[in-house]
Amino acid sequence: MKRTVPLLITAFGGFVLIIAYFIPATQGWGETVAIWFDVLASIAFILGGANLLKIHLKKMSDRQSGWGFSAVTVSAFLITLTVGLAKVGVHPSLNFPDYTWSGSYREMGSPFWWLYEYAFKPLTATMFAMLAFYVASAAFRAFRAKNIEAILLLGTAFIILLGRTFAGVFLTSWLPDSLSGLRIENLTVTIMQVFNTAGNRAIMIGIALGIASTSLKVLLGVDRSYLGGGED
Amino acid sequence: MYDKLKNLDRRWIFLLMFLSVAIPIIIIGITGQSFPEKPTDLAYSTFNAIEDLKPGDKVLLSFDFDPASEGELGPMATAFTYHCAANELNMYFMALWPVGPQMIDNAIENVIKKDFPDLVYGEDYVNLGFKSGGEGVIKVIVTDFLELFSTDAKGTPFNDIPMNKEISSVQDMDLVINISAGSAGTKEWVQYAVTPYPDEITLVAGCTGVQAPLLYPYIPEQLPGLLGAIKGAAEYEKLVFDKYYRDEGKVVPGRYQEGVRRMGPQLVAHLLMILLIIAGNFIYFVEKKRGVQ
Amino acid sequence: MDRQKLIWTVVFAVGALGLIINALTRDAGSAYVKSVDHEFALVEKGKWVDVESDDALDFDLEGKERIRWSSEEQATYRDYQQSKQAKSDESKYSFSLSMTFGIWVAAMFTLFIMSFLFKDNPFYKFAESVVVGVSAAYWMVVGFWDVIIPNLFGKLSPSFISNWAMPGLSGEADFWYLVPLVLGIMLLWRLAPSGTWISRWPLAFIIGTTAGIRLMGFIHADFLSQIRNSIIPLAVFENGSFLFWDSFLNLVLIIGVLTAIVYFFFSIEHKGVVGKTARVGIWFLMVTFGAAFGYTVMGRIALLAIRLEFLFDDWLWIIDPAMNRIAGI
Amino acid sequence: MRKLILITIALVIFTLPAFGQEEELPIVVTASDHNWDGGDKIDLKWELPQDIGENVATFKIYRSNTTDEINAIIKDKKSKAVKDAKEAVTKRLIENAEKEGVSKDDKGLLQRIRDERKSVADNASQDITDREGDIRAESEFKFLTVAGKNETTFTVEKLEGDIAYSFKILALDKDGNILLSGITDKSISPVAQSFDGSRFFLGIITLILCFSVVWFIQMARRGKPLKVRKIAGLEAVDEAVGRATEMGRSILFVPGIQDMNEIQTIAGLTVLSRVARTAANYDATLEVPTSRSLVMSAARETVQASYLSAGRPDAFNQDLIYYVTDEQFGYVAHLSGRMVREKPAACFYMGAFFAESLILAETGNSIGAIQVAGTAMPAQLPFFVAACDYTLIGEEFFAASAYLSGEPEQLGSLKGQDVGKVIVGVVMIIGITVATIGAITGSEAMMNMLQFIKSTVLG
Repeated sequence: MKRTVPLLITAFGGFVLIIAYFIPATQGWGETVAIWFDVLASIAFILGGANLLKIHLKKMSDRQSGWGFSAVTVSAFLITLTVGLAKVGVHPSLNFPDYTWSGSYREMGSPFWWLYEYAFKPLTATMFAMLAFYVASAAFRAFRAKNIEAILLLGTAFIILLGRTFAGVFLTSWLPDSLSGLRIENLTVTIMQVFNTAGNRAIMIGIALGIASTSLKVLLGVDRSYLGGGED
Repeated sequence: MYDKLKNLDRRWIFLLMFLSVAIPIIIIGITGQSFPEKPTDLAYSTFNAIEDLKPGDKVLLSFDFDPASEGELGPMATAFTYHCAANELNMYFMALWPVGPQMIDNAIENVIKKDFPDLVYGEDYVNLGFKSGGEGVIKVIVTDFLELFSTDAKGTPFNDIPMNKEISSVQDMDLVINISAGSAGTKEWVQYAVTPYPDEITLVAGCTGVQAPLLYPYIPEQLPGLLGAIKGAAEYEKLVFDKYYRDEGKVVPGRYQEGVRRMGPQLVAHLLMILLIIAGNFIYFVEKKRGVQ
Repeated sequence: MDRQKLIWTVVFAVGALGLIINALTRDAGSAYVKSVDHEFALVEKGKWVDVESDDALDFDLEGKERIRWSSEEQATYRDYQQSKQAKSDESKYSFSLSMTFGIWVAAMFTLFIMSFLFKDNPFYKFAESVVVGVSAAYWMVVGFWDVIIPNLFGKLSPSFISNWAMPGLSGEADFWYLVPLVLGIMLLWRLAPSGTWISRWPLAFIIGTTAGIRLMGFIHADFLSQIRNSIIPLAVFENGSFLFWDSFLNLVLIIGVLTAIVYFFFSIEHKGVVGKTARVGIWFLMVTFGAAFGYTVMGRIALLAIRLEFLFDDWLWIIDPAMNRIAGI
Repeated sequence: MRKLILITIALVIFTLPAFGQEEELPIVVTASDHNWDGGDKIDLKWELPQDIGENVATFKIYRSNTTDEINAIIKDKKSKAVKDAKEAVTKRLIENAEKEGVSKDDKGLLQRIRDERKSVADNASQDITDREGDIRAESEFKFLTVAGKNETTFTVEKLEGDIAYSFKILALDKDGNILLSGITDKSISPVAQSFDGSRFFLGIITLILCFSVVWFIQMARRGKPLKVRKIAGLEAVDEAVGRATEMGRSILFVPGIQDMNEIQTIAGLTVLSRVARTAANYDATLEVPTSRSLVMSAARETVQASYLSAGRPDAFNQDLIYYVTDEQFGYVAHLSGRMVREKPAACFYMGAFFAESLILAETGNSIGAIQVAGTAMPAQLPFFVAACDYTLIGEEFFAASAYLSGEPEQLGSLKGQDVGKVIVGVVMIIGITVATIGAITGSEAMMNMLQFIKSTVLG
């Protein structure tokens, strides 16, 4: 019951979809299931949210170090959730003025929009922008010309970095048209279209095979680690 | 020198990076001057893909990105929208990312409302809004829009929109333009729209620097045109706004120069990166030498 | 109070002072809005028309029930100034406290996150707590309004949903969507005191279907199409003449793909011929990685650029590339 | 003189068909269902009476509109007519009012506008209703496309299964005059087949791949030793866990930021099960923050199972496997903060990663943790390669789960993958040879063969 049934469900669901892929009438099933997945994922939010609250409320009640920050998290969470679900400050859609709930929860000027625009957006975007700094320190620390492999990686990075700016164009613009292939901007394109394409194709083919066999292992029940313990 | 570098606190590197981006921004921002651009072939093929369309042709613009990558993709979105509007194409906007609709609204606000005020919503352009499901959405709409897009972003039933009468699926589009920051994005469009319908669907795309290398394998068969990162944006901006402004002796408004402008900090920062790599290797080789002795 | 603390306090104090002066003297960081009025009249049962619209002319609006509200649109400082000079007594443009506050909050959060580069500190911890709370809730709200409502309840009972949330919605009830509903309930059974193992069933369903979809999807889209794209002639001709360079590039491409695939071979140890081939394969992979690195760097720097532009443009008003404040094109 | 007569006669004979009645020499149009499709295509074939085939320039192909389509057309015409009429009258009245200096809000004016709009609207719609018959007649067929003079077949696509269609073909000369026309004698609706023929070869290839994987797994089960090469970085997994235990610090496992509908996440969980088992044996603390609720659930199952199999179910604490937020950078903000504070001794990044890869790797590096990464996201590989101690590249990452499971049968799947690579090599080499020979000799046969390989076999 606890392990056998799930294994059967897995195998059945998977193989049905594989066969469906070849039958014109059922080729749409994959999409339907994809939509179902989104529904499930959205329902699962309840699990995640409950867990989030549980952890932080626990911290607060135990007065663990930094419980104040847990309080911040919890209040931010609850406020956003409330204004979003209740569509606070949202006007009806212009096509249905008499339907109070018909407006978009993202409507400009609503509290939810405000939280998105002035908290969510700057925070995530800045976190993303931090990469510029980490890229720099990584370049300084990790890109050492230890062997041919490393040198190739470095060299390519060099050419791309140059070729994707005005500097590269400037540096090699003196080359005669007969050698225009060596102009850095053209070199960049060649690298991207030949070497990079070759490498990526191999990686993609490999990944496709890896995914295929991993999927198969899952379907055949060879790999069942995700199913958890408990007697069969 | 060596010891200084060796025990260099990485915060100094952070500071350098900060300055090499901040200073150019301020200088360019105040003077309005930036470096020239020289478009590459890919930028040209993207540009031509739109140039070759006739007025009234149908273009699907899928804005699959969010504010996190607006820095790179915002300029492309603006330039694409301007180019389509200037060529009198019918624009169908949609998004596979939840915040995509806001990106669409920005494009409509900054380009259509400002420079093409006579375009009519629902007749010249429509915002179909966001649908969740990523690649699943693509798979469905390549054969049928209505199945998922029962209404547009404003909640108007799909078929009540005049320009929607001419389309039933993505295959009816004369061109698909995708601006993507990841998954679901250009890769998915290639996999699930272009691969199954190579003759019906033509796709050009603008993508973040991270994605660009992954997309080159699809060029040119499945992906005739691709704008990579801010550089791609700058090149495309140059092509588009040279045609509609400089060639007519007009000055290009600042809001259409974002890409070109951001190439300034790019240049300085790239040079810094190269210096850092060199410095790093300087340490490495000194170490090796001392190791030998 | 040790020296370090003192220095920091001074730095912060000076900074804050500067900001305040900048804000007071130049309105820096202030935001403005344009108010837009909407008015609808109930002309016949269940039919509301926008009083400004053409359709409204079909009806006598006298004493009809009305719905009114006014929403806000973002406006620039320039619009605001111009309308002020125009001296129009009921100007639609006005100063927005909430958005001004918002800009300052956003700027602060930006700085808080960046402060982490110096070292972990309470400001960062605060920003971190906020972003976790807000974003978790944000995605839940998105999931509710964009997935649960239209794709679950909207399918199970369109009439119910179209009665309040999505008036535009139409169509027949699709009871296949009971499947995700039931699976969802099983999933939530985890929260129940006993029988939590039932929640493995939906997981099994998800994993199984995923495996099925990906298996076909990747073999079809990636595996086959990548082979197809790699089938290219090693001798390229253009209207009769042999193109050496293109042919050569094609050759390199093919060699790259094949050798790199050899690198991924698991059956054979990387020794002898195989080892050498695999080595060439790795070289191609390394070039690929180098390219990926170069491109990624570009993107990251652009991201930093736009954050700084936000600080300098929207908040401090040092630069104004989009001409939002000074009159211009 | 005789010449002249001859010429005149010739001219007359040649130009006759142009004036001839369409009915006289109709085109024979036959429609048949398109094979191996999903029931949305129909094949058309048509023949001309030989004698006048010469001056046909193009064919126009039409399909019958369904009743709904016709009704829709009429509805559109109606609404458009009404709209235009109303707009026209409103414009006129307003302009007059302006001339006479009457205000726009004048009751009388509004009243008049209302009445006139109503009457013109009624007239307009009535007019359409009267002409409905003609409209139906003229919109009986829908133009599909134009075919060249030499073509005699066309496949109509995007048709609906339950509707009976009939098709019309017009033959036009270069000036666009209709020479001939023909309509299918009986209407037909497309039929869905039980197998998608276009995916025949895909099926074959899939079968070969799956079969080879299964076969090698069976071999392994029968205890036949399978030789597979070592992958650097796998030993590192145990080593890292061990070190964490010595230092008495925790282990951080990040299963990527994608949900359970991503194979990489599943592969990541497989690695997690091994890490968890080792951790359980060493009695080290294992922390798994996730960015998706479903992944949290699955990860808990996985880790619990490992602790069970390690014989220490009591040591399993499910609160160490927790959900943070779905937002990529919210998740990263939390992780990097946590890393700096908790200073885990070992960090595993196994799953689908995007931009966050470098933030994690660099932060992990700054706190001096052993880092092992595995992902199939090519864009992130360089950063993991650069900043982590060991990285499982693409396919290696999927292979890792097989290696780490320690079950020989799982290694069989790797052999199966290799068969796949052999297929790639063979197909590519054949294809390239064909393409090259074709390019050099320019032989028709080779080109067709290439076409077959590219669009049919690999289509």
